[in-house]
Amino acid sequence: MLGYAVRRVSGAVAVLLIMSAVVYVLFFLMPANPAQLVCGIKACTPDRLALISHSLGLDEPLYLQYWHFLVGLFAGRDYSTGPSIVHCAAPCLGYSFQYTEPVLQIIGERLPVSGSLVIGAAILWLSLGIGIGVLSALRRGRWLDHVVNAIVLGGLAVPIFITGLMALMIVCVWLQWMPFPTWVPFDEDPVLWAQNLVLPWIVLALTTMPVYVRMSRAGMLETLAEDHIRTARAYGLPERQVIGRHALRGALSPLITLAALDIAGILTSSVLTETVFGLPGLGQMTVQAVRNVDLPVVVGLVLLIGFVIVVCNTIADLLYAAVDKRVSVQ
Amino acid sequence: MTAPSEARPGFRVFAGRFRTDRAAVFGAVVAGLLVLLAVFAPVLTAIEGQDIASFHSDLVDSARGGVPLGPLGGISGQHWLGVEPQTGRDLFARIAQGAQISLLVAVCATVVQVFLGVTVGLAAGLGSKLVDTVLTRLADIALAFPVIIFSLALLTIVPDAFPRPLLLALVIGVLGWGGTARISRAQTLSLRTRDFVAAARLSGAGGFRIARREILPGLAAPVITYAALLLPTNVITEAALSFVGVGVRPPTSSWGQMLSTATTWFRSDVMYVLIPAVMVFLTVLSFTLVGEGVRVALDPRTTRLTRKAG
Amino acid sequence: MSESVVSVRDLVIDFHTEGDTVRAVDGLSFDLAAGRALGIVGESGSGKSATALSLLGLHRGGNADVTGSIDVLGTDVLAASNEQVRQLRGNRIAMVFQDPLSALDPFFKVGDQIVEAYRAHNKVDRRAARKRAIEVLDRVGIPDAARRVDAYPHEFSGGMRQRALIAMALALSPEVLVADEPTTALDVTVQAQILDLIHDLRAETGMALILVTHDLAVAAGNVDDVLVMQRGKAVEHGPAADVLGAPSAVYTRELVAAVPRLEQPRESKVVGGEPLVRVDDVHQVFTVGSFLNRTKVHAVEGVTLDVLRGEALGIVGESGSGKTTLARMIVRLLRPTSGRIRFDGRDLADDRALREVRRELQMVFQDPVSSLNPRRTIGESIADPLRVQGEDASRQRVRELLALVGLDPDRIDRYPHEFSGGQRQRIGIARAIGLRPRLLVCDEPVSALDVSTQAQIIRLLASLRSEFDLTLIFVAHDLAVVRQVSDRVAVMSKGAVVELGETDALYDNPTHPYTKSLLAAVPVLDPELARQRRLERGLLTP
Amino acid sequence: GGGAQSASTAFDANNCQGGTLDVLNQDDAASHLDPARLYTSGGGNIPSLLFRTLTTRTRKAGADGAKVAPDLATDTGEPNADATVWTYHLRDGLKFEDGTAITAQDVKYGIERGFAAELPGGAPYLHDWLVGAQNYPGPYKDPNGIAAIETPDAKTIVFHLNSPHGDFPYLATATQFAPVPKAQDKGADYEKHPISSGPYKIESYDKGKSMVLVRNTNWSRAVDPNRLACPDRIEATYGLDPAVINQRLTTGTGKDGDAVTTDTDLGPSELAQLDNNPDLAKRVAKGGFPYTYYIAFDNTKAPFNDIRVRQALSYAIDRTSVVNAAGGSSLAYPATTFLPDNKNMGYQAFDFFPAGKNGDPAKAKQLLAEAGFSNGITITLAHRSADFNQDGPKVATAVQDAFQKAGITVKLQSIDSDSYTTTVSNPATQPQASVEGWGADWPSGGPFIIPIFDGRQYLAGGGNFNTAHFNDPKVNADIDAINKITDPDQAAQRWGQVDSEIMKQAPLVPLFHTTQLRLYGKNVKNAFVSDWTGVYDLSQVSVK
Ligand SMILES: Nc1ncnc2c1ncn2[C@@H]1O[C@H](COP(=O)(O)OP(=O)(O)OP(=O)(O)O)[C@@H](O)[C@H]1O
Ligand SMILES: Nc1ncnc2c1ncn2[C@@H]1O[C@H](COP(=O)(O)OP(=O)(O)OP(=O)(O)O)[C@@H](O)[C@H]1O
Ligand SMILES: [Mg+2]
Ligand SMILES: [Mg+2]
Ligand code: NI
Repeated sequence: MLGYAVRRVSGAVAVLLIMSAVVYVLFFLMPANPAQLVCGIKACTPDRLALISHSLGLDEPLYLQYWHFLVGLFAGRDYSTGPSIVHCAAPCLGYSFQYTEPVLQIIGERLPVSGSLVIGAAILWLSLGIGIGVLSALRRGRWLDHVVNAIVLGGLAVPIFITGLMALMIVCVWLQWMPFPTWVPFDEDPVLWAQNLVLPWIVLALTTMPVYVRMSRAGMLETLAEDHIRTARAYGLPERQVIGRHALRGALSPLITLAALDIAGILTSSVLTETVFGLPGLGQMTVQAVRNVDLPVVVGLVLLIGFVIVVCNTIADLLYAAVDKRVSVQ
Repeated sequence: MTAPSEARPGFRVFAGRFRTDRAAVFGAVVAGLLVLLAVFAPVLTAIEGQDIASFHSDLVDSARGGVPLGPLGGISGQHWLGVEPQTGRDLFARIAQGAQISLLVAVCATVVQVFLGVTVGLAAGLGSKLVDTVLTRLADIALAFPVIIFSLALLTIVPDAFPRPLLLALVIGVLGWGGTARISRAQTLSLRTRDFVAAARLSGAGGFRIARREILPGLAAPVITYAALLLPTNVITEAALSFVGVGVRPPTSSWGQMLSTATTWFRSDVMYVLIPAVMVFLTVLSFTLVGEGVRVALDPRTTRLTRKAG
Repeated sequence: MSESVVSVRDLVIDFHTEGDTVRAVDGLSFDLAAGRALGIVGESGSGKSATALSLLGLHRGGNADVTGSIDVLGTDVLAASNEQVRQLRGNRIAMVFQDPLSALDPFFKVGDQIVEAYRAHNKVDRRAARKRAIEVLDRVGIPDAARRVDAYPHEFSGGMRQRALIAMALALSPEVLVADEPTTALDVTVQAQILDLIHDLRAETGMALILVTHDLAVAAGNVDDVLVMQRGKAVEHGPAADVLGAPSAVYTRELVAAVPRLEQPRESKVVGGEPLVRVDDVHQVFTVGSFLNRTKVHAVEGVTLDVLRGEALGIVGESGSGKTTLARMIVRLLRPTSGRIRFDGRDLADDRALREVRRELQMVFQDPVSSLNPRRTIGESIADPLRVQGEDASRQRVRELLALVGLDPDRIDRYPHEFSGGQRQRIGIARAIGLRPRLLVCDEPVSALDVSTQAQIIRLLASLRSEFDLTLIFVAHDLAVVRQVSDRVAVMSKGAVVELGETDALYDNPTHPYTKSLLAAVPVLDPELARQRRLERGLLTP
Repeated sequence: GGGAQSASTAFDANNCQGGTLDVLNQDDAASHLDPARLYTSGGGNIPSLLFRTLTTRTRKAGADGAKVAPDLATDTGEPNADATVWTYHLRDGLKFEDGTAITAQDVKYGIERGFAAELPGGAPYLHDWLVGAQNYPGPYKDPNGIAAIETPDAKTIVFHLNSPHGDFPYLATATQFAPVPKAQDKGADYEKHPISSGPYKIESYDKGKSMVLVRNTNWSRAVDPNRLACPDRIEATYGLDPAVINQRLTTGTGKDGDAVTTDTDLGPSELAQLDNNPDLAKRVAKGGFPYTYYIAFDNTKAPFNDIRVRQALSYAIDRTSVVNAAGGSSLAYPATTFLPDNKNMGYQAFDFFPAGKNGDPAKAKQLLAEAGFSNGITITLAHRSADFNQDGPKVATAVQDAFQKAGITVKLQSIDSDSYTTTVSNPATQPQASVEGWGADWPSGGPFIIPIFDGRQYLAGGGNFNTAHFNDPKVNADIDAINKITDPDQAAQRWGQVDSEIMKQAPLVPLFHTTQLRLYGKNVKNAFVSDWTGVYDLSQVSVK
């Protein structure tokens, strides 16, 4: 147990360090120059550019920049913002001159938005996706199976942007069921929070769902062919229970892995959902940070995603071992 | 003893089973048509008498933002699928040529993803604790990595002369194997506890052989299902990469790129959105149907639907 | 005769596979009166399981065509609605499956599966159901049932899983019990215990029994009537004493003649000197339980024994005593927790040494289901080891191997699920002997086979031994078979070898009390004698 | 008390106060809310609600709105004879939001902050124009300040320029000319709560997400003749999608009826809706922020060093398809001049290489043949990777298609949006040809023409906009002469002449000028557009 924890944590740290280093190198290779963007385009003279590069710490060799970053991570770091010095306490992911705030703080502010979006959507896509997948496995080859699958696959072909806008058009313009969604923090008003997030949840779920429908359908068919299902039937368990407990359990284990990936990945891949619905989340920020070549924020984000992925995968592994006792955690 | 049927099972049996699955055959036909469209794009476009790059200012309503004149996005005898808003370029030509890029890139990328993913997943699932840890962590990195940053950096490294579709397929493939790897690993972990793996080990089979002969067939179901869905995702990713400049160069078209430029037009020119969306949809549909057919045909235990045939 | 609870008329079962059809049951008719017991015996693949399954309507939705009529407790199984059949299943007619290892859901605790089945038909709360589960597990002889009720199927030995399945059926006290080879994986003591239990239950509740078995002795002691099947047809049907005592059909006569007798001393073969395998104080400890709540199971505790070159060493012992675990350690599928195993002087813990001798160590697995890759044809499964070792892996060779174990070589391209339990077992044997190993470990290789096939396999093993320099470790629960095959026998109990000796000496003069109880539990072919033995046992254990 | 006001009552400046105005935007007001870091034309829209500057734009519709008006200062500036010294006097009664008086020193300090490397991003002009300020490192490193800015007393501020700049009053509208109280300066953090001198102050500001402005009680119309400041409260939401913004403004349910946007124009795909909905069409403000798109190439390099080749390109262009690619005739009009059609900039109509509606490939081919390229030429044309602006793939492919007909083969080079300007404005990395756009920092010919065509503005080290490498002594001399003129109308007249003088030499191929259509909510009144900003002015609109 302890050994496992130690291994997992050290693995995670290694992953994060490699990722941050790779981002540093890639940024170095990227054509856009952050100092240039900060300096402005019109008549930014070379010496002014040099000054800005210096104040952003970009004039140092790459390995030194990375070293400072590491030091900041473990010991904190000071940034000069003009007259005053800003201290960024450990673990300091860096300081964004764009946002004039420590990266950790910026991420912290936006995480709840993306978190709310992902959790709600995940519940939807998991329940709907699995539900539909199971249903179509049971109706395999019948028209219901084909129709449902065709509709669900439509979610992959129509970009989320269009689904989102159409949802807004229908719900907020034609039916006028609710005003256009805005972000309301959960602790401010849970009801409004949910009400505003319903549409984004649905839209995000629609595009993520197809994979779950297909995978649970396939898994279901696989397990239904196994001997122990016959046992369950032979003991007169209601079909609901045979499917819902025995077949599902086997069919779902591969989905655990998938869900962990999607939940972690969606933090940033939900950009479009976030812009369509005006949610100030991490996805939006990622795009802006990349566009602004805001290295500290990008590194911070990459580390965050890496961290979340590692956490999600660890949970998935534990869950997997919990569901399928034949598989040991290590 | 009766006359032995010496023909090997394998492909013939597989094809026989596949053929009996009507949905799969339908999928295969549609997929085939899409491939034909891609292969014969230049010929078809020539028959239509159009090309992908020519502007037709006279076919769009300049004052109204450039919506195509005429109903249904300007569909006519000259322009089979109408024209593109603003530019008046022929949509059929662009769809046909887009099929080349999109299918090529998406299929190649999927192949790369599946190959890498399954290889890594197998190695992690069968290998030692260390191998597993290292590979899973590697998959984590691949998963967590923002594709955009990587591709932007690539822009500076890869010379302009490098063939773009190949580059696209590689970028998407090399960055997108994480999911397949995780799925394969999970399945491998469960399969390796079965006695038939023990039996193979007893016969002296090495890790490679066990992976290929014993585990791989068991991975087919989840991986094929997943791969059929990776395909459309890759079509869209290609569009995103083209957007940052790593993709195909204008005026070359691709479905993903058409779809992403079309999004804002869904109210004023539905056809413009509908046409690429339908193409992507047909691709997803046909590949999932084929994938499903293959999955079923590969699984000896699934019962055939043609039971009365015998 | 009272009214029949099961009535089968002109039953025909066809399995459809690519291109052709297998007729598993061909015009079978029989009746089972309330409270009576019918034994179905016959060679492997003769359609016994197919018949049994059809009684519960378990072919629905599969690749089988079932025609004729099946009437179970007044329900027309072939015509009834799904819900009607569901009501029937478990509650009124229950079944114990032939492949216990895969018949339980690997994702759920054994106890929970019993609870679930029980609650599907009885309106009781979980607590009560759990009590019932522990009770029945205890009754089928699972030691420490109150704790093991929370174990997962893979943590049970083969025999324990089979008992769990029987327990599941018992929990529901059905009116008809269909038991498909319910004791194949059990050692004789437990087997006797289970059979006695079923016997008592029948006496108590008037439950009717259909007992599918390949073991004529088991049938003799436990059923009133016997139906002998061959190639899907009934060749003989009548009271057990008549059919087994004075068989009229040729086939039945052959069967009866092939039954190995415990009393029969073997034509002793001189055992050569030096040991091939030296097992030196090996232990195997499994960690089980959830991530946070772990416990240890000592499966093998300090076994030391030598396997002599060219000998056949029988291992018998109660279910769960560590036979399979020991066998797996010897072929080095499992690394011993401690202790050392040497093969031909080489320490198997050393990977390089292991690689050199890998092909010399082969094993036939206890569970024929999981030992064959469901996605590969049996031909490939058999050819594979040959190919790995660079041997002749031609189809001709594979067909020869199939023929050698008594399987139709034309079925080379079939998949495992298309075979009966016994047939799968033989496929496993074909695969193992293909490489002509020096040490062959057979884990219950014949337990699922009818006596004639069993005899055939035993002959096969014997000829292999004489032909090549084959050393055999033979794990089995059937003491008569073990006596036939082995030069020496080791008796295991609770992870340790309690007695080891020359076969005849051990059988004739057992010293350890456990060995004695084993020998006393062996079923006999004569129904009258069986009845007597049961009474004696009943007196022994109050 | 006053009766209920309905949306139909006419706008009355004296009775327009009240209500909450919602601003729906894609991006934050600007990337930075620090007056030193803002780069706006005429003080910006939202920034101008917080920061008063020495001068400001006249808040009037059309061409009148393109003039300079005094703001903090009492007039638009007193120049000396050759426009190298400019003196301003502050009005009486000016206060910051905290009630402290605004002094000339505060204005000076605000300007000096803009020189600090810690606060980059502002307009570069002062840096180049002020005497001896080239190397000034900002007040944090050099608290002595810039000697070229004198503050003889609390109300007077004098600027010493190194060359004549008749345009100085325009420059003084920039946010760098907003006062910053030194005591409250927090460096880079200042933008979290900049001290207001305008009609509103910040109640809350969540960077990139939202901002709420409330009335600054220390401001009054009495000391500010320009801004009406009608709404009591302004709530801005950032990070919205343009299509959603326009949809919300169109629908106008609930609070959206009181909404405007300061950064989202109607796109081509949204124009068709206006036809079907006359009510909606009335709520569209149409303006023309002076902007020109063109094809740039280095005139000193072959084949562009041959004027016939350059002329051929001009003839070959199909401006109808290019305009369509830019959004159609409602959003763009063909350009044959460099200056946009704006009176204050000195626009004069001319077309030296008449290509007609669809280009004149025959003429182009002929010119190419004369130049020795009878088999045509092949050029590489760079464009931005995305169609954010009008320099993306759409316009580039339109150019490609038109050139094709004239035997000019175009190879397109897509450059990532983020690095596009950097790449094309650095002579070392400048592509052979590129699609570019140029907008004015203020509505005068100077900032439009000088960076592009002044031969002395060619910056080999980067940040170069004279991509043509244009260097005509006559033009240079003209520029110097016009810079001395302090009368805008007179200057405008001259700029128009310079434009035609330049364009005769075909140093670039002008493509089109853009116009903007912008929606506002159905309860919004007084949303008029000036020729300076091209959009309605938040300081003038009302929701009451
Ligand atoms: N699903 C199936 N598909 C095809 N053939 C099958 C299937 N199930 C059984 N068979 C075939 O039907 C025949 C009868 O099988 P069954 O399982 O009833 O045999 P059995 O008498 O129970 O044998 P054993 O004693 O070995 O268990 C066998 O030849 C078997 O190969
Ligand atoms: N993988 C495992 N995890 C945990 N416990 C195990 C595992 N395998 C076996 N055991 C336990 O070890 C003990 C010995 O099991 P083993 O399979 O060796 O018995 P066996 O003698 O072969 O019994 P049977 O005759 O019933 O097959 C049993 O208590 C079993 O529950
Ligand atoms: Mg059977
Ligand atoms: Mg065992
Ligand atoms: Ni300088």
